[in-house]
Amino acid sequence: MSAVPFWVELVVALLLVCSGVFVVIAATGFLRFPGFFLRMHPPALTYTLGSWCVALAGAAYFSTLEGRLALHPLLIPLFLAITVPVTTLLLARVALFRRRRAGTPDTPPSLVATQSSADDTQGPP
Amino acid sequence: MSLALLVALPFVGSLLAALLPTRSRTLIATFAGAIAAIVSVVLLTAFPMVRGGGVIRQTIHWLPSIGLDLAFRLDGFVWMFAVMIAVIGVLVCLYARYYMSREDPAARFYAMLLAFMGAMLGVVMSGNLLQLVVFWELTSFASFLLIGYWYHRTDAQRGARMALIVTGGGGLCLLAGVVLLAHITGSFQLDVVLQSGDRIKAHAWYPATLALIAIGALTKSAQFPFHFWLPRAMAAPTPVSAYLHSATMVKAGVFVLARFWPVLSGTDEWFWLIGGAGGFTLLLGAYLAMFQNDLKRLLAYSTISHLGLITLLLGLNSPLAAVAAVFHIMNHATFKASLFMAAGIVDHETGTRDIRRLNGLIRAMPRTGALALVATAAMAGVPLLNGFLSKEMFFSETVFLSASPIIEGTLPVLATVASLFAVVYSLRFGYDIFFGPPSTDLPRTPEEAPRWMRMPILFLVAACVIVGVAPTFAIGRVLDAAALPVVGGTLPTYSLALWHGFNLPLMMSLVAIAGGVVGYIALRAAQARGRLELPPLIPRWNGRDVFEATLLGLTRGARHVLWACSTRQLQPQLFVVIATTVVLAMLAARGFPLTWGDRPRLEASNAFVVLWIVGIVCAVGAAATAKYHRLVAITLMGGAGLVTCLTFAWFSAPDLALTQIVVEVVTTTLFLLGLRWLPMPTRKAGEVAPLRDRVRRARDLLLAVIVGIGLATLSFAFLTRPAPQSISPFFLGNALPGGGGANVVNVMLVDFRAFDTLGEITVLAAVALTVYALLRRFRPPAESISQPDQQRVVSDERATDLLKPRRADAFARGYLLVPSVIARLMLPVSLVVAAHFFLRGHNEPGGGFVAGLVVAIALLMQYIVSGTRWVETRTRVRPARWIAIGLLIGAVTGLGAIVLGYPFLTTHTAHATLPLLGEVHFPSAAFFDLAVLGVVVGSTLLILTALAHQSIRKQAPAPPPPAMGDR
Amino acid sequence: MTFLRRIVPLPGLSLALLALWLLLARSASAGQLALGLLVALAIPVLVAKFWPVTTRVRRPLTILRYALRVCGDVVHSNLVVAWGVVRWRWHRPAFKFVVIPLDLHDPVGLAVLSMVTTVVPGTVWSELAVDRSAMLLHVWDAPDADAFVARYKARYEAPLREIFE
Amino acid sequence: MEVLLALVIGVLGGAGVWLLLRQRTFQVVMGLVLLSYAVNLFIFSMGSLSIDHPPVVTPGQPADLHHYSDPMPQALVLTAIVIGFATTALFLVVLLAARGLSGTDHVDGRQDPP
Amino acid sequence: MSTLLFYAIGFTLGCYALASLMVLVRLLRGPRAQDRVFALDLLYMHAMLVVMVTGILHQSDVYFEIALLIALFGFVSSAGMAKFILRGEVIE
Amino acid sequence: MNATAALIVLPIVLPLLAAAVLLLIRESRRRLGSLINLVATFAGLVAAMAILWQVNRAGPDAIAVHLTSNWAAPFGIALVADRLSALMLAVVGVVGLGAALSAAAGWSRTGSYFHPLFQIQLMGINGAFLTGDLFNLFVFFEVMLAASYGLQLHGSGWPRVRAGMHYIAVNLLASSLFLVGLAVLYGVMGTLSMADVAAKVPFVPPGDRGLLHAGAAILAMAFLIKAAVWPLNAWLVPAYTAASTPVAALFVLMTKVGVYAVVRLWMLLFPALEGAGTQFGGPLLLGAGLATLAFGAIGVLASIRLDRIAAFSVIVTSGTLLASFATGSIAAAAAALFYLVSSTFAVSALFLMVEPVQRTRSERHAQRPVYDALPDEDDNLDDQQLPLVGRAFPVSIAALGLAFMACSLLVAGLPPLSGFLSKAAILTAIVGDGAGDARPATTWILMSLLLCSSLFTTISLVRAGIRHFWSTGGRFAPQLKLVESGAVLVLIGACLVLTVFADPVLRYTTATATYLQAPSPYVRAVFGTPPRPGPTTPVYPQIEPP
Ligand code: NA
Ligand code: NA
Repeated sequence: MSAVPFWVELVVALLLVCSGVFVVIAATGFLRFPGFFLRMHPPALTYTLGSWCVALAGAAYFSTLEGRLALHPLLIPLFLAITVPVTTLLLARVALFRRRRAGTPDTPPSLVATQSSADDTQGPP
Repeated sequence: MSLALLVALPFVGSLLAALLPTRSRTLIATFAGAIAAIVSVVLLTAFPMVRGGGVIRQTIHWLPSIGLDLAFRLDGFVWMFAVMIAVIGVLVCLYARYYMSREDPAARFYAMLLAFMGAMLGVVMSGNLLQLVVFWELTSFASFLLIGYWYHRTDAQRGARMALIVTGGGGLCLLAGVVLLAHITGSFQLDVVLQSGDRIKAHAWYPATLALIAIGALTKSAQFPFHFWLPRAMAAPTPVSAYLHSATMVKAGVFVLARFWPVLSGTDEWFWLIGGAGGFTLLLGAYLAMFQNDLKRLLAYSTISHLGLITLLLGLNSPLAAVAAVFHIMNHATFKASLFMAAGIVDHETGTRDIRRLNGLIRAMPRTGALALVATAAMAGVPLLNGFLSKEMFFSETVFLSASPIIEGTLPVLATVASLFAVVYSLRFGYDIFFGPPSTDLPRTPEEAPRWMRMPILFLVAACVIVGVAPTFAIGRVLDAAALPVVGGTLPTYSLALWHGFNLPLMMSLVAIAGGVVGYIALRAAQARGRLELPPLIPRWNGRDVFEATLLGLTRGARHVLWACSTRQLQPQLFVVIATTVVLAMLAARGFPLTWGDRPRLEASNAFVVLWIVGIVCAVGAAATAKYHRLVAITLMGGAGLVTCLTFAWFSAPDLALTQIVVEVVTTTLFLLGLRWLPMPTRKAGEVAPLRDRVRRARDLLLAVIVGIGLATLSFAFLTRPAPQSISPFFLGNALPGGGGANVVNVMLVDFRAFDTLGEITVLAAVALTVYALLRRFRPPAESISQPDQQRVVSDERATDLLKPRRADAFARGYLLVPSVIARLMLPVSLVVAAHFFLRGHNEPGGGFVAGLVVAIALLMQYIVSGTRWVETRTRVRPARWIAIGLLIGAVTGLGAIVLGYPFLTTHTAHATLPLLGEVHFPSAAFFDLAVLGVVVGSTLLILTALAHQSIRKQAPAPPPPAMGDR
Repeated sequence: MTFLRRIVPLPGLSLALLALWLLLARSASAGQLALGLLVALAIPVLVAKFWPVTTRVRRPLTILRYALRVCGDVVHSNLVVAWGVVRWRWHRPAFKFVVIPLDLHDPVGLAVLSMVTTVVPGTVWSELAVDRSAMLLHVWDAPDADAFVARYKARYEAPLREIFE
Repeated sequence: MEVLLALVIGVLGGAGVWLLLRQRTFQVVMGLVLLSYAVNLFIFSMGSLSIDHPPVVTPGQPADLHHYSDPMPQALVLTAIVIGFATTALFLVVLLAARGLSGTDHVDGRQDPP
Repeated sequence: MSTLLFYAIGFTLGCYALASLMVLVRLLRGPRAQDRVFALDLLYMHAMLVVMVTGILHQSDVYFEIALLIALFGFVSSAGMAKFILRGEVIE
Repeated sequence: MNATAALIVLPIVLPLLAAAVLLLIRESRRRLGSLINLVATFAGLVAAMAILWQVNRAGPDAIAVHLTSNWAAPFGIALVADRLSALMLAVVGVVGLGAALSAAAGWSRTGSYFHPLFQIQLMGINGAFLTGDLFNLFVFFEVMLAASYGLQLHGSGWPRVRAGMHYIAVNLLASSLFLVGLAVLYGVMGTLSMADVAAKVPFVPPGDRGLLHAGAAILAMAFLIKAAVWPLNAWLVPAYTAASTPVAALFVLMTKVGVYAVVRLWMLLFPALEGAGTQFGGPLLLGAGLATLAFGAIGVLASIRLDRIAAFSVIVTSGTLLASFATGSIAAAAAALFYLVSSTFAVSALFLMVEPVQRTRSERHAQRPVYDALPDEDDNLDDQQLPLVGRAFPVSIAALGLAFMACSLLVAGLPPLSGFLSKAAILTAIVGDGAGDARPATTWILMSLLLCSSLFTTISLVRAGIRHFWSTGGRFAPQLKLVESGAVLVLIGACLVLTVFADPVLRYTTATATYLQAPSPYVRAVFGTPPRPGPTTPVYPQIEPP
């Protein structure tokens, strides 16, 4: 097992710290923001840079450590990118559905309605 | 002569009789009578061998380990009993042929009668006390079945049950007594026990032993306070009453008393217990007999009284009295059996047994009447009949007994009074039914009984007369032989002469007869005026009522105890289990102070401290929300599971972390699938829990906290201790060289402890099959049958993207379009990952289990986003087949090793050198992992799809939509 | 050719799976290559009925350029949103719902679009019309909705139409 | 670390027991899950926990418990997790069936007062 | 491993833990089910990151697979929950 | 590997193979399924008998050891067939055959996957009796339980599901306790092999003994729950009575697994622990046994329905067994083992008869017993009488009645069948032992409880018998299938064999009880069996002796 040069460790450390910071910011936003849709934005930080930094750090670190190209950590952001939409899509749809059902103001009308006549966008009877 | 064969013969006969055509009574009666006759003849020829103290023995080993052998033993006393059983058996067979009706199933009757005969012979011939108990209980069963012969009658049912419970229960006491006796003497052999009289009486357990044996004997002989069953047993057919309940079975009790007389008698305990019970029963039975209106019942109480007499005689601790007892056993059997048979004829011919309705029968049936009258006289103790002789012996015993003044004073009076009563009830039996103006309102017109039906009575009455007239000639030698073993080898001098001079006993006889006549006239007069229909002076409750009430009370009490000591509710059960565990663990560890170990503490990680706090909060939150906020609870449970997974990962258990995470995903999905069928609970507004609930909650909380503290303490104790002298280094050292894998945990699963894994996948399979089977019969709750609320409000499909994925289109539509595409893109990826985990498992974290769950989750995702129909038109997942093949592979892999001569599941590695790839190792453990994979995929999918199928099975039409869009 | 088709029904997928295998195995030894080939050939056959990509995917260069652009946007948007979170107390962004009329109808294309939308912070895919004619986005900061729609369509949807249609 | 881990086990176990004693079937099944977490961690904690010593044999390291964490409890927990999963699934389905047959989710099938 | 990287890792892990704590607050507070589900999903992400960083900390590759599994399947539970909230059943 | 060692995996593997094959055939092929089930069960019985014969032949300390996966003890999982295991296997074989026959009469049709679950249940029970490893014992407990859950619920319906839910909940809790106890034992001793545990117990340092005792107690709890010890047995009666006929008959075996585990644990741990503190276990177990016996007897007395009587008889059996074992006398333990065999067959047969007997009645549910209202004072015999003409029993009822009588005698422990012999043996043993005993009171209590249980069982069974066979109301001659008669016949026949050959059986159990006094032969046998040198050669590290 080869030793890891300091500059690599420095880069890795920076990436990790970066990830930590982004994740904390994301969590802060998620905790503080009012309204569900607003709260849905910050977690994207975690899904993206939060994981990308760690994956890059891992790839860099293990590549140096093992002396060969170790790209497998990058699979994780890739898979995340593919799978995360499922949850967010569904959850956003949930929020819309429930807001419309409850008649919450400032809720966009059903998309179908925008395509057809305005009559369909009635409130609850 | 084989005694065992002699005992076995009636049993064999019983079996054969049961197989004969049930209605051919002549054939069966002849057969049964022949058996009894053979036994009688064989026995009679054996008399010379048992005279003067001779004993015939035969032993067959059965269970020598506990001292139970089939030991048969025939001495004079036994001979007398056995002859009685056999000869009266012949007579009863003959009598019953005419008594039983053409429709009665004769096979059953005679089969049971023969079985009883065998059992009774077994009782008397037993040379082993345990064997005695065996046959003793057999007589109880035979009696039960015979009393219940006419089982459709409630009196038969009740009488049979009562007889069995009383005598059977007594038999259990006898068993206990016999066991104690054997413990004292060191043997169950009667011969040994009969030699150990002094030792027994000196032993501390003598009173207990005596009491237990006495209970056995007194119940069987219907002695006070157990006398009540005998009158109820009269529901049996009369031949049975004559045979079992007067002549033989009820004598088993006095037989045992007489049998143990040499070793148990001679003490005050014996005198008071046996003599007391006998004396009281003598009086009570006679007294009650006077007031009976039912012929058989009168005879039953008379039997009780006479058995009391025999018991009293045995209880007097005098050899002469014992001889008298033996004599009276014979005499009573002869006259009472004949009386029962006569009563049976009367009943048979007239259709009733009510003394008040029966009058003047002597005209209709003079011969039967004459015989009955002679027998009655014998019962009353009229001179020149056998009853008189034994009664005289009894009287003289009471007179010449030397005991305390009170006893010396009261006993003769008691004897005279009892005898007086006997005269009264004998008159009631004899005079009341045979004399006076003939009755006219009888159910049937009486006629003389058939000749052969009278023959048995004639035979017995003749015996009464012959013995009564010429006792020494007729019976002297038999009595000598019979009494000798009872008194223990030294016969007292006694005289069987008719005339002993004008002495006190004769006076007592005369007083009794005269008083009896007077008493009878007085009673008749009183009853004519409608008084004394029921016995006066006796409390309204009697033994039978007490018995029934006791039984009822016992059962009710038992129910109450059960109700108090058990529960049909789950919560108390679980509480008791947990609380008991806590208490037991503390008790067990008591006396050993708990200490912490000195292992170097783990390096602290702040991040983990925080994460564990997250876990703790999640756990507590899940506990708090599970009642009303199920989804929240599931979410929090997921959080707790995640922290568990992280803990595994942190503490060097990657395999566990992998498994935990996939299991977590599947479990959550499972809960969600289930939640569909659990309607949401709602908290009622302003609901305040009643005090009881709050108390219970506090109690549960306390227990939960104690368990938590206990678990934490235990785990802390181990966390701080150094590692034990574990066997684990072996695994670490052998995984690679021996198991062919670097991942020790996986090698353990597929090699070292593969047997565990085989069991584990079997569990999974069994659970999956169970779930499937249960859901096949699933009936959803009423409020869940219709579509969920969310779907009802959006059921207009043109207006919304919230569509049911119900058609097998190329793509799911609406809001599921994108998720379904993504899920399908991920399917091959997941399979590659599964293959990756499967193949690397042996050397790196992974393995068949994780791989299987990955496959299952990938497929599950298809179900979620595309719907059941869509998935199942594209592929036929046959989960049961996956399971079957998995199990088969597992078992066959294991057996393969056996075929090669190695133990089950031994791993073999095939080495091959392939071009391009070089040397390839292929361990058979991989097959085993394949088995795991198959079962995991199959089981998981079977469970999940079985649940999922409920949704498409119950598709109730939706109510009309309230609005469009998402409303 | 048909024979090859039958063995390798989805060559692109097979290639991707092979790459995935080698990445997971962290080795490109002969043994792993063989195993990877096996897996990459077998799995497409197993999942062929489930495979969603029905159209032929063209223009690898466009794909690459698109990917790089998305990556750049991700980093940029990350900073934007992060900054937005930090100064939340003093400044509120112009968050709102925006309806995007869609020209892209290919399911796989739409899926990719949803991935992109999700990956790029500041946009949340909220609803898709049942006829795929429009979608609803929640946007973190879009002072001018029409401008946002135009930019979004040009930047993310158009290349996908090129690739998938 | 040890104290806190012990605390986690205790809390998980306590919460599980508390739920086990509740009267709604759903609470009971949740209790079983939490209890199984606790038990799994408890078994795991028997094996002289160590950080960064996964029981994957590395050539050159001595095969002892100082260089590897104890594989035995891990193997046991693995089996226990699987069995716990199976039994949880079973209990869940049974409570569904009970709910359907009795119309209530009380553990004894008792009807709630209206 | 240099002290720098060691502390950086410690810092990062601490950040993740802190973030988890915040997300937990959201999980407990809600207010709606979708918030909680989202919070759980984020917890999964944090767990995945923790595992990855732990791998770097221990210079060990065995942690990667755990993270991979979370990345691949962590969404399944939250997606299932979302679908449940939206439709009342997970598999239709 | 010798033939016996190879033989002893069969009771586990045969059912597993059969289950797999049964899963492969279509569910619609009922007859084939029944046939496979029967053949497999019978083969299991033959294997069990062969093991019993081998073990008995080979002398007093005969123990066959099978090192699964070819790893020596204590590292691998050893299967150990000693006298106790062999006896239990034989019991399983016979009861299994009875239950399988009964199932073939059509019971399997009331739900899905009956046969595979049945075989898995057999596998679990056999495995529990054979394994020499504590964790493997847990696994086989779970196999047995998992299958039993399925079988108990077989046919569904509210009573079954309700009882099943309680049964499952309690047993899942018990499984957790098992795991905790197991973990503590491992934490203290670092091993799970029973033989190794026995060998290491004496050397546990004093500082760890408290933990060891607590662990053993928690472990014992798991077993005592299975053994249906009062007050941990409220689940049993509802679960057993709700189960279908063959299932209930099979379940009689499961409490014996609990008793077996207690005895096994006792044999391994107690000889060494006794020095440390006699307060550990003995009197507690005796008390628990007595309480269970009393509870069971009371339950029998309180029961009207035949299935409840049978279920409480199961509890009576457990109580009798535990109390007898806890007296510490070899003779009592030997007698108890004899009793175990006999009562298992008998109660199983009783369960098999419940449903056919109920078929004789027109009403589905039991009437209140006749005695509930006291009869009037001396009702005159001429009134209310039905004609004094007997009724013949139809053949089927006569056969049922005979079987019922035999069953009653066996269950109540009345002469002359094996039930009596075993009870008499217990009585003789405890009385013989009680003379020199320091606690004669318990001897007397046990003795009276044994007799009371017999009496109560007699009362209850007579009541039930009268109600079913002597009922005055509409009674039907039930259609008895050959197989279900065969099922009862197998079990009662086995009891008859036990009765006739009581002495060899009691000699066997005496040898077993003597053997159970000390773990050393067991330990020696397990450690003395080398793995077969072969494909791999293990590297034995130096483990310092404690
Ligand atoms: Na986004
Ligand atoms: Na039943």
